Amino acid sequence: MKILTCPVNGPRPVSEFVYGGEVRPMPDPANTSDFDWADYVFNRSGIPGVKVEWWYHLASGTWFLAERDTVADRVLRTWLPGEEHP
Amino acid sequence: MSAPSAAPGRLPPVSGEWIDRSRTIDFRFEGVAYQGFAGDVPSAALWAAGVRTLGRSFKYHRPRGLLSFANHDVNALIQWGARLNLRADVEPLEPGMDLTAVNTFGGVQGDRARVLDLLGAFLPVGFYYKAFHRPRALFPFWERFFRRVTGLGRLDFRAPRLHTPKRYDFADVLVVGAGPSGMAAAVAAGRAGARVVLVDENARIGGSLGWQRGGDTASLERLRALEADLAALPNVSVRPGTLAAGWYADHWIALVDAVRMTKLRARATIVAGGAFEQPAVFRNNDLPGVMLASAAQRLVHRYAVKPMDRAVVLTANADGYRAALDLLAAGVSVGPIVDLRAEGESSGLSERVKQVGIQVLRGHCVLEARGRDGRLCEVTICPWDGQGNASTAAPQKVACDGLVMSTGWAPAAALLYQAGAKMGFDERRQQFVPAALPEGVFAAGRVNGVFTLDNKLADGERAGLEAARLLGFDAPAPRSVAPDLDAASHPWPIVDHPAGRNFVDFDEDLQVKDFLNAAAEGFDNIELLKRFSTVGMGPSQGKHSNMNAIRLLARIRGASPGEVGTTTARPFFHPVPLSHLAGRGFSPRRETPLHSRHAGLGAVWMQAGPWLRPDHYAVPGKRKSENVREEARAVRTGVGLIDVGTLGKIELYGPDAGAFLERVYTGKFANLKVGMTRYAVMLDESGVVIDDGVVARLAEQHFYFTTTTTGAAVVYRELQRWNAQWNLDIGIVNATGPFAAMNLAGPKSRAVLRAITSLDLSNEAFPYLGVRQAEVAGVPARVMRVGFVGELGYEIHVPAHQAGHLWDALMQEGAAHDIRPFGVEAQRLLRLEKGHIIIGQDTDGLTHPDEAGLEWAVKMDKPFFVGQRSVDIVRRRGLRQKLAGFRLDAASAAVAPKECHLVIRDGRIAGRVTSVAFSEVVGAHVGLAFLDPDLSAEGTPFFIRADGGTMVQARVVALPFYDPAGDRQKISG
Amino acid sequence: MPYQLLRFALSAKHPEAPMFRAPERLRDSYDAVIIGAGGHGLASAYYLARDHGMTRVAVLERGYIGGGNTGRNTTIIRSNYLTPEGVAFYDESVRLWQDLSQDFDLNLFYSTRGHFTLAHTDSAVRTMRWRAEVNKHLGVDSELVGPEAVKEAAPQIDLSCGGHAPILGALYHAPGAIARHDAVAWGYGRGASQRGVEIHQRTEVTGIDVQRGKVRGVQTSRGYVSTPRVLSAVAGFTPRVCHMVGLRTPLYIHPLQAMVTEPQKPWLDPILVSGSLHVYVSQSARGELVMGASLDPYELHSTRSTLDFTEGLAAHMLDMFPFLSHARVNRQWAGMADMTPDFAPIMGTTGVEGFYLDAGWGTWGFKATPVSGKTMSWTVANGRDHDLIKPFNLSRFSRYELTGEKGAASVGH
Amino acid sequence: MRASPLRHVLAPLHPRLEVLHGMPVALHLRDEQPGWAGVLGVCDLSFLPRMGLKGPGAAAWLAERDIPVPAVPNRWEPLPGGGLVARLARSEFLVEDGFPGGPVTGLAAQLQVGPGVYPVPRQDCALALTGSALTELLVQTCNVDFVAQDAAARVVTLTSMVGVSVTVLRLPADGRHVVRLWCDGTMGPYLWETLTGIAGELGGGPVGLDSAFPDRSA
Repeated sequence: MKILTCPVNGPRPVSEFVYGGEVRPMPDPANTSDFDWADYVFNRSGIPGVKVEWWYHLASGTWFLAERDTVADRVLRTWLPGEEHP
Repeated sequence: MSAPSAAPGRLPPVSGEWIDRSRTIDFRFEGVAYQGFAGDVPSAALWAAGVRTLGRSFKYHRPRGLLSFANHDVNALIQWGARLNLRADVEPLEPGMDLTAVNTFGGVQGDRARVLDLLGAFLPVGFYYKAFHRPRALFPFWERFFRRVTGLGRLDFRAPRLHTPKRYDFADVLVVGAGPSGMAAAVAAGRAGARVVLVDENARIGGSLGWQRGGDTASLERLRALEADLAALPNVSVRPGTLAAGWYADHWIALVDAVRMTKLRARATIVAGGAFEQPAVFRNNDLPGVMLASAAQRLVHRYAVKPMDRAVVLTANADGYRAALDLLAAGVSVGPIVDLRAEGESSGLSERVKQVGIQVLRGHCVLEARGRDGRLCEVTICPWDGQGNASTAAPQKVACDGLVMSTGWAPAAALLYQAGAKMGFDERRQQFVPAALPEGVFAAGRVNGVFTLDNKLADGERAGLEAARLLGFDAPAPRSVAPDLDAASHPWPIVDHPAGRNFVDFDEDLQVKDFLNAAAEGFDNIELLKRFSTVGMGPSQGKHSNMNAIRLLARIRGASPGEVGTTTARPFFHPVPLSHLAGRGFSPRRETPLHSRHAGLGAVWMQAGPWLRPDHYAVPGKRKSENVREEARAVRTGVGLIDVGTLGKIELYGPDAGAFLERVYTGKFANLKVGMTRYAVMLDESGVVIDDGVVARLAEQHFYFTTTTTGAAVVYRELQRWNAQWNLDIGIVNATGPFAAMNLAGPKSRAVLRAITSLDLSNEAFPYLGVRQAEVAGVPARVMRVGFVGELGYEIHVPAHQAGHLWDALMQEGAAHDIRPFGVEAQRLLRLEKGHIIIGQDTDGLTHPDEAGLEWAVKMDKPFFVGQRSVDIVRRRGLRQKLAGFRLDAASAAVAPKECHLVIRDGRIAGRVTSVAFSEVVGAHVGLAFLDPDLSAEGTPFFIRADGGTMVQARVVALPFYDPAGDRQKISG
Repeated sequence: MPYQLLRFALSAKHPEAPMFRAPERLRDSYDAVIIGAGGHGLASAYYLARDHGMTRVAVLERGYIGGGNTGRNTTIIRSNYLTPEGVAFYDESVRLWQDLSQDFDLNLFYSTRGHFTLAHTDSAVRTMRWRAEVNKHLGVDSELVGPEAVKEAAPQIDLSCGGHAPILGALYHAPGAIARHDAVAWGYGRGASQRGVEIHQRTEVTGIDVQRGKVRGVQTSRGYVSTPRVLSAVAGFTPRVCHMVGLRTPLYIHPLQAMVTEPQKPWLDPILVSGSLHVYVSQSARGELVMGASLDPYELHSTRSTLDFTEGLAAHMLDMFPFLSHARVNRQWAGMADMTPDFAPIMGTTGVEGFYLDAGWGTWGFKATPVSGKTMSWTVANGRDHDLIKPFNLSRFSRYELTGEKGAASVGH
Repeated sequence: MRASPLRHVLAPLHPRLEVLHGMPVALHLRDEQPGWAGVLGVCDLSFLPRMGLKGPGAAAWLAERDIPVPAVPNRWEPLPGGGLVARLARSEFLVEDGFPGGPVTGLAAQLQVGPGVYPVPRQDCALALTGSALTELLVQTCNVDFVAQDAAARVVTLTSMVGVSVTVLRLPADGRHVVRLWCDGTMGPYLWETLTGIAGELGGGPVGLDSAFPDRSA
């Protein structure tokens, strides 16, 4: 089973985590067309590659960010939101 | 006790044998009694007893004997009671075993289905695609026929579920395969200080050191020395009888033994699983008596069974010569050695066999084997050109009861493939070998293309040291290992024969022509070939067939085996029982602290996610509907008590708490007064209603709110995530488990509560929708005046450890007022009468707030809330449906519609009932339904199609059905 | 012995022509290029040639015929969907399926076994009733049945499911069927090839040439071909192909895994599906139990296997069938499912003229193979969406007109 | 009166009860065997007073009250009298009294919602696992390598055990094997039944407080 390293709790099997999807910055709702808003809400960057994703460690209730290669399933680094990208 | 000599094939004691001659085991096979020893396997004991037909093949039901003795003798699958598809070549013999061969019709000897062997000409590769569909009406007949003849073992439907506990385990280095290279690897890594686990699927370690002796005892001595080295290393755990069934990401390996699966997390993996000996392909190469040389050697050295009396050896490498010497040492009359190579064997073995008088025929092949009574009796030997063409002018017929084949090997590389290794075909060695290995994965020994014993040991040590160094252990730099130059595999161990029956895949009964024909039909790539012909799809997963299939396809395409490539080797390496995978089968469940009280009151449970909630409380002699109605009546006229502790509960603290709530809910909360509560609706970003609850403000900077039962975990999680982005100054605490909650409801609820609290319960001091913190029955409580069920009511939240005490106090005080506990079903009815929706029942995965009649709770004049922008878009798009209340016209209430019955207008679907129940207080069936917007106006009649197609007329009515002025929730007293 | 097999015994040479022509080279131009030689792509090619006379068509495949999800799914065919548009679409598919073996003169082993979707909770029972009502309304054979009907069809089942997920009822769909998945691709491929369509295996599309909003051609690993029409039928690879034309989609790719046991003597007649236990299972004509579960929990463009999948599925299988303890799992595998937010496909025209999408097939694509081919070929030939697929156009998301197929997947109290 | 989340699953085991810290505690179970605690005992410690707090100011708040604060996340410190302070994640703490009592009641009374300090309600199911077969139970239930953990480092592990989120730590108990375990009280009965079931297979079982901690009053 895949290992993911929680920045607080250390390396754990992926079954201890909940996947939160790719980090997607929200456009300013007030200054975005309907079309672009729908694009934000529904569309995803479905192509494979290295992505920054949300992950949640269930037992401790910790959200963190992970940079992951979605083809090789390789986690390059993890960090807490708001902290320096290591 | 009958003498062991009852088994004529049993040899005198063989050094290193696995059997314990002091413990005999009685067993039966196909109704006949036999005897073996502890440490035996059925195939060995039966072979010793002279049994040659151990099973029948899958397609043609041909008799089959031993092939590999390496856990891919799939034609000798046996059944013992409920245990099906046991492999007779590896299953430990147990006292009392009553075995039968699988999938025979009338027993393995007289199998009536053997007639299929005569019909072979009608059954070409993929024959089932080519017939039986015309005429169409006959297909079900053919299908029934196929389902009768197909399949292997038979399930016993009375067999109980086995709970086999699984384990987790951890190691620095896992070594798979405890042959010479694996043992050497484990010793090297272990000496460097690594925590090593060494596994081998065989009952004992040693691999080829144990069975491939070449007629002397040197290898056995090497084995004992390595065993001693391992025993001296406490950090090396040696586990025979343990299969590495699959390699998964990050060195997560399924280790399967007789009793359980262990999930091992390693930091590095060394695959030293050796190689599978591959059959030569010639006519009747499946006759019992024809076997791989390694099988014969295992039979001799592990089980002390004489494989045959007179053996011909078909070979193309040194291993065949060693086998000849081993057989000779076991008293078998050996000869000739038929060497496919024109040049013959170049090592000293050639001289050794000459010395013992074994004839060698270089540049010859076996054209065909002939059998009598289902066993080998003769082989035909011809000179050949090494390319498949035999010179049949002067065939030499040799009478024999055994033919051992050693013409090639295929790497046991399944785990390497699973780990992502790239394998390349080495023309010189005629074998696929690792070309690129992922980090932390190593290969050693035969799987790495290394064959001679010294090299295998050196290669193992190299892998062990490399793994240890990678992990940071202090280990010397490994020496490089000189590659073996001789090919152990012949490039074309295949002799065609016009009459066929030259088998490539023994699992699936595939012959050479099947491959030619499949390729001719366009299935000329290895994956398509596999799918069309089913080569490698049988229980042995191609262990003895894939390599020859690749060679065949390569020749057909004029390519090299490397260009043809291999198919993907997916888990499992050998099949794994469901019970091992399932383990104990954990099913976590949650209980509110009041669970046992509900049980004591006769609760009938319903499942709500991980919770069991009381659906209603059974009163003996009454039907569910009566109980539900009475529970509801108690709430309407007296007092009831329901456990609502499964609701999600969240504490929210901090200066920005109000602002946070305004962002995540559709309503306004910054202006909520301390001591008051407000209904709250949550949307997702597409504007769909996903949750609701009640927000209570306990202090300026302290809110406490509820979520739905099923939404609890997700809502808490998502709120945490939002704030990870917004960084508002708040603290969020999940209080779902720590707080118990119960709703005391009904006109007499105040009287009950008043008896156990000093809190001023008057309307003035504690109005409807108010929240107070006070002691109730001595327990610190948060009390909310809520109206979900439409009566005066108090939702009381208390620390979970004290919930039972409070419940008891309420029930005790309530007794005088005939208090009744009520369940989810009564609550559903009561809230329906009040027109309150249940998210998930009266909404679905696409419901927008306006459709559910929640527009009043959506405050668009806020700067932002989740889903706001989407609500804006959807509102401009216009309503597609509308949730409305309805009641049935009294006359048609005899056939009551059910939830999810459809609203039909002019033959089209115009809506759906989401909730419906008979309401005693209304005196009619009432419900909620999604309707076309133009049907949703008050007074509009419409039809619901109920069970049996009965159309039931209903009419839209205003919500709520009960107490529209809301007086009941506010009654004073 | 059926007469079709006699010729094999009577003929010295294997009396079968190649199923697919293997054209040596790519032409410079085609009337249409179909990316992906899976069931959907080949079906589209087949009907383009057969029904619309369009034969200057190339099917480009980076791997081999039927090597993607066509050959990796668990072969369940049914039409008991939730939305009227879904039901109409899949019902047409089932009709086509039933004639396919005859159409192809290739036995697909289309086997009508009956399909039970088990309900273990009260809210699941409601959803099953909803589906049954919509199905019946549209003439699809589907009904809500009690646990006793499940027991009758699969007498070996433990209705309590180990005590923690009792079966309260089921949606029964008599036409539910299974078929030999690979053969479907071969049948369509053979039919298309016989009609002149070129199938190029090991030919990867690396770019799509779009000029002024119109498709002009495709760049491949074997050179450029010009074409005014490109149909993408590549399941898990759809986001990559869409990226080539600058289209954004809601698709997200998660692996979907499956596994089979060793063959056993057949005992399980119907197809059983349990949402609560995350199990679907049927028994193949070879006697193997073919089993699947839910999607993997995170995005991954890989067909790797996981052990936890087999563990969870095995435990739930034993909940239903405790006597399977000794049955062994032979093999597991995975496919890449292209999921949509509303669990309905994305089909038809797009914002790029000449670029057509047949995607979003998530976990439900195999059963739609014939009807997808029918409707997509019509759409490509006519340049506008076939009526049956209008609800599935990509533009529904920007219009907030999602289909309701996910409705039933909503949470309940 | 407080009640353990395990009250009703303990009741059929015929506990000899005594009220400690306001909760009836099973000192001894009628059917427990004398050796169980030494092999693998599962003991309910839900009665121990405990409190939780979190927030950016939580560490300082504790330090101001002379409570030892673990310097890094997922470590714990002992309190005089046998209690402990565990740092869960970065800014959340669990404080639990020892058998004779400790600071919890006093601290809880002082804990108001303040800047950066928020109370966390703790109504846990708290367990102790004891005995020589402890490691075997852990490897059958939890995918964390506890053997590799240095007991002296006082590690706190937040993980999943048989499907339940748990907080785990090993007590350095003079040659005895003792693991402490906390989980949400609503998961307690399931966790208890599962662990005692496994303990039974391994030669142990549920035990009362007197068996698990015979010298607790010393």
